[in-house]
Amino acid sequence: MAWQWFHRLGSPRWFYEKTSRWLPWLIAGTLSVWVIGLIWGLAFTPMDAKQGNSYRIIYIHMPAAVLALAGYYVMAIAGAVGLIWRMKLPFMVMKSAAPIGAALTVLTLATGSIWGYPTWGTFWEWDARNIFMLILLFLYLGVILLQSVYPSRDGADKACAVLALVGTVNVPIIYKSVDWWYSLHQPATIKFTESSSIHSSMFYPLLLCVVAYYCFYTLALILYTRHEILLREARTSWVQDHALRS
Amino acid sequence: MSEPILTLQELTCERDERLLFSHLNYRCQAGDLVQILGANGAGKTSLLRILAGLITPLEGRVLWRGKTIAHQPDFVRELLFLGHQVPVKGLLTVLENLRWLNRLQTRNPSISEREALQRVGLEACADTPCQQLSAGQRRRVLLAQLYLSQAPLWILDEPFTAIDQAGVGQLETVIDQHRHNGGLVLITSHQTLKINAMRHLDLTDFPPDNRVYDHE
Amino acid sequence: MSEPILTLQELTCERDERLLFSHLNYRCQAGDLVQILGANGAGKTSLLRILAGLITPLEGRVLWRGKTIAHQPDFVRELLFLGHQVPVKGLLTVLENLRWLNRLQTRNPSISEREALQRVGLEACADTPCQQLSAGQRRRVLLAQLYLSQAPLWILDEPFTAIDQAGVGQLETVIDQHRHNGGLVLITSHQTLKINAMRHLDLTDFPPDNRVYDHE
Amino acid sequence: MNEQTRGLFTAFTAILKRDLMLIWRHQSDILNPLVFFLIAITLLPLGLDPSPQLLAALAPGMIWIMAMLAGLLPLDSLFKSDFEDGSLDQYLLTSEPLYLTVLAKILAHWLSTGLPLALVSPLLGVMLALPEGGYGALVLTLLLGTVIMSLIGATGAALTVCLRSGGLVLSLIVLPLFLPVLIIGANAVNAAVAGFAISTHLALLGAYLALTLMIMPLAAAGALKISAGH
Amino acid sequence: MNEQTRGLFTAFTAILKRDLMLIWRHQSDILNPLVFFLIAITLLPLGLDPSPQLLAALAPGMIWIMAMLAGLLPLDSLFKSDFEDGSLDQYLLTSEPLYLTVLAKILAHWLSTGLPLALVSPLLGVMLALPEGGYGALVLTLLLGTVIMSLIGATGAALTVCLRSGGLVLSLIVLPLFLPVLIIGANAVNAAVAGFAISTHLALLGAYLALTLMIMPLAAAGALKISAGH
Amino acid sequence: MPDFKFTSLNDFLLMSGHGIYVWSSVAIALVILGALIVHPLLLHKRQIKQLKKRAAQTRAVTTNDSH
Ligand code: HEM
Ligand SMILES: Nc1ncnc2c1ncn2[C@@H]1O[C@H](COP(=O)(O)OP(=O)(O)OP(=O)(O)O)[C@@H](O)[C@H]1O
Ligand SMILES: Nc1ncnc2c1ncn2[C@@H]1O[C@H](COP(=O)(O)OP(=O)(O)OP(=O)(O)O)[C@@H](O)[C@H]1O
Ligand SMILES: [Mg+2]
Ligand SMILES: [Mg+2]
Repeated sequence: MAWQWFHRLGSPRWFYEKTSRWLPWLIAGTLSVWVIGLIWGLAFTPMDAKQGNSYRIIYIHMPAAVLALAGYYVMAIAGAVGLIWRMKLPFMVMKSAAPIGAALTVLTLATGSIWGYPTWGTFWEWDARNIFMLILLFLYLGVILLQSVYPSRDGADKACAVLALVGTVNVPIIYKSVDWWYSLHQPATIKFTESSSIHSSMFYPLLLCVVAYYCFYTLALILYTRHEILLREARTSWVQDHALRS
Repeated sequence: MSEPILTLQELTCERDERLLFSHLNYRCQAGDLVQILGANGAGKTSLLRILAGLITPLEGRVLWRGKTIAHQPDFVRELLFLGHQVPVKGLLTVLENLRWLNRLQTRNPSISEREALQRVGLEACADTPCQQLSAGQRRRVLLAQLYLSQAPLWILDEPFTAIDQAGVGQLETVIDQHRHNGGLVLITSHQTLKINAMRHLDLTDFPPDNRVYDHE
Repeated sequence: MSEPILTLQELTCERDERLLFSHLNYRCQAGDLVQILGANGAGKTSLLRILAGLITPLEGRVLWRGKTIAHQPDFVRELLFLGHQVPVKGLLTVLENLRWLNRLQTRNPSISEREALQRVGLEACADTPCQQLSAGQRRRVLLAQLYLSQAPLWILDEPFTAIDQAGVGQLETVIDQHRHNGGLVLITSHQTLKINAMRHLDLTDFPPDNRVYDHE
Repeated sequence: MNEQTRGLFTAFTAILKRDLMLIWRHQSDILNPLVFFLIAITLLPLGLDPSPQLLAALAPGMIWIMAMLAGLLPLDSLFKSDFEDGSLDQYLLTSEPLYLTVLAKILAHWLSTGLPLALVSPLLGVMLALPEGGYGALVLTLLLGTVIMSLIGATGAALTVCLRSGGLVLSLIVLPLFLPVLIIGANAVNAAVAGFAISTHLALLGAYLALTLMIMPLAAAGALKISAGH
Repeated sequence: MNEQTRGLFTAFTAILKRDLMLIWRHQSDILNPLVFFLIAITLLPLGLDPSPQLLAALAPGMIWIMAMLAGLLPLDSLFKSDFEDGSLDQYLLTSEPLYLTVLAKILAHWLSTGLPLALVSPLLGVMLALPEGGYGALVLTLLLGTVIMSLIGATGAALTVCLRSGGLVLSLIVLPLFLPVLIIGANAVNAAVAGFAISTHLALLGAYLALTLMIMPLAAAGALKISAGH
Repeated sequence: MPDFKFTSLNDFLLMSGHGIYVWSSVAIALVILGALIVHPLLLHKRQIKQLKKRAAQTRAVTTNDSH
């Protein structure tokens, strides 16, 4: 019973048709949450003592960072499921997750760098988390490239899944090692790592933003996956019917 | 009739979105010699790779002695697979290459490697590096394995490529012998073999049905 | 008899200290079809590469229209050389590969590339990358050049490798046509061609004399 | 069972022996990363300003980075030729677990690249005016680090073996995974130069080695199966 | 004569177009050195210590050295596949001078490796805290330098094409010839940072470029003829 | 209930000099996140169009066969 459900979940068609119904709600929800969280954060929270108003970038920056990190695990887990149960859909999800994660990583890097200018007086600082984000970007790029240059599609899926899994094992190690390195080399100029202790009045809008980003992520993931489904199932009857109907 | 040693059940093969053949059912007894027929691009090589377990078919399964090969780790011990390419290193001498191929399969052959080389007419250049061999000579290094393996199942993909006619004659006798010793030989070749009592498996008999395969 | 268009004079070929053949003298007229015979390792490929000017023989020379090919930069304009290997890039599509080979020779063919592909039965996969082709299909890309080139001299090294029998039949007719249009074809193949009035050049007729060649 | 194990070992040793023999045939394979290593290091003073104290400060990190880049070079060809000439199919058709086959190739690769690299590193230390204290740590950490490099690299090579030019994807895959080793190794040498104990560093490296030793050959084996799949 | 020249150009453009198309098909070829470059630079501070002033001091030399090593990577494969699949024979059998053929390949190679390298270098300058003054000089000198690299590299590649793994010999041939460029280039950037004019440096680079442009393609063509000989 | 922390809209836009950083970040976020939604939708539309075209072709072919 549960298995049957699981396998229906594994069926692209089922996914495609279900998500068609969810999409409008998801879009509406995402936008509303984000608008509220962002306006609240940008306009209705007190100014940070140390950093002035530039700290407000956190409402864009931090959730992006968190999602970029979480996205890698989404990708890896999807790949693992695909490998273990030999299902098609998870591979499509994995393929879709890669560019989204990469984009969020870039967003983190960009906003972080912008933030760095007023705070550190430089766009790039060899801070542990910056480096980690850069490495994460490389990890994503590796998957994307492998996916794109692999001669056969099935091969690409499986290879990327293996790569993502190997990467997942190493991500924490990399993070720890970079952190450790930073603790040895921490320049006196930066002290923002302490800002993890966030004033509660900043906390709720930040929380809202994180939620909004999660919705964004799901939305983008679904949209990319739907496209992938249409690509791969093009020969199937239901896709052709769907194309004609729409 | 005797019990089949190799059975192909409902095999369907797809290469990059294109079906090559569908519902391929076939059964071979020990002592059979099967030539696989088909035009260029028909899917002969693909089929042989499926039979060797190197590719998993889109559908169907391959049974060896009644069990799916995927679940038999020891199936490979009974298999000799010679493909299109020649797994021979140009920098190693002929003898070294042959010895290596032999070791890899952990065989304990009845005759020595040198003897096998002599059978394929390479005794003269046993110690010359393979990059200095002609096309046919390189191929002969590979074919020397036919004299060394005790595997009952031989899968040969166009073994006669670049081999001169004398050589082809020799090979045909070896293959015939093996099959008379109760072996099973699956072979592709665009030349007509001069061996009697061959069976033929024509891929055009199993045209792709364009049914849609979405696994649900 | 008419004046020879290609003349081999006293050719002697050596590969790594070993003589393959000596004092090879031979003359071909326009309209000849010469099959070069010899066992594996006899030196057929080496001879063809000498004739194409890719290798310089140990001794002797090759005359094209009475002049040594070494001194004729334009000799290559009259030559179509198809070797063992298939100079086809796996990442480019069939059409792109053929078009490139064609441009390289700066030909202005009578028929379009697509037409040539259709002749060799590749029209279906004109736009598939070559790495997804089967052995025979890859080779066919190369052979499509036969329909495009106006070069009088064709040098073909085992062109039938991996080609199915229908394909071989086609090729034989093309070759025959070319030769009737006054072309000259030199070919090696281990299969016996079904073309009448062929000439044969057997390398065993020119055994290596073991005279010592020290060029002083 | 006993027959089984014999089988394992013959194939394992067969591959190991052949690879070493191949490498031995053109030593260039061994020398290649070495020479790259040497050249890169010798170029440093030319590109930068060669004040000894600066060089000494840079030495550990530089040697480690260059060693890493040098180790990257030969990876691309680790499985390439086997894939192109069909040897890979033969590996898959041996009765032994692919894990062992891969391990044999990795071992051969390390013996021919990592080991020499670690052994010549002191020489480069001298060229870069590395203080006395550092040499032992340099060699030790490089010995461990290069093994890890070979293990991780094998996975990358297996994943990219069927790409016409997988060099990029390879480096992109391998380098991030190798980062921890670089950091620990370079810091170990610096610590040793400063006169501290490096037992923790070595312990960390050892732990990472154990982890990769478990995961990587499996991943590589899986990747090879996938590559042979078409 | 006119017909002749047409012939020349069709073949030249044919090769150029195909190579660019090939490269485009797997952009990995373009990105390969780029990513190597990027990652190598990223690793630097992790091996050394990341204090901006130190990095700033190292930046010019480091970027140049890494650019050079990155340029070295794709060289090995410049003629390799053409040699293995017999395209090389076809080059030799075209009616046009091999000089042009080689030039076409070199041009394609530079467009796909050197140019992007030079273009991203400012980004790395930022990461290594290169002072404002240096950027213009960095890009300019790298643009010239990478062309020279491609020219020299092509000769090396042609000489080593028939070696199973010519990477070693290649780097041995290429690097010494390329050394002057490295030194001039790095010094130019340093000079620019210090606020001096770099016209002399550029003049020197230009002269060296002219020289290599005359010699190298000829040498490469000769080498290719030899390689095809067996 | 949190209240508006800026004296005026202008003040809000300037953010005491840090506006440029904050708003550029917001802009980048809008661009990237927007792209993540729009891009797949465009791909999706194109794919549908292609499928339609292919279906039309196949139908044409089959009708020809039937004649
Ligand atoms: C390229 C530059 C940057 C990158 C890649 C980056 C990366 C990250 C990452 C990965 C996180 C999530 C950490 C976590 O959730 O534990 C984060 C959070 C954060 N970042 Fe950045 N960051 C950058 C620049 C900055 C700058 C310049 C500042 C401010 C001076 C900053 C302040 C913060 C804060 C306050 C958080 C959230 C609080 C926390 O989780 O610690 N970041 N950043
Ligand atoms: N690259 C090479 N270097 C050295 N010797 C070679 C080389 N290629 C071939 N030889 C030697 O030259 C001899 C002839 O080779 P060649 O390829 O001409 O033979 P062939 O007649 O074409 O044989 P086949 O029918 O197998 O193609 C062989 O015995 C081989 O040992
Ligand atoms: N690696 C691959 N990836 C994708 N498609 C492939 C691949 N190899 C072959 N194909 C496709 O599969 C089909 C069958 O290939 P296969 O090699 O099995 O044919 P074949 O019968 O062996 O032909 P030949 O007689 O030329 O060897 C071909 O049409 C080809 O397009
Ligand atoms: Mg085949
Ligand atoms: Mg030959």
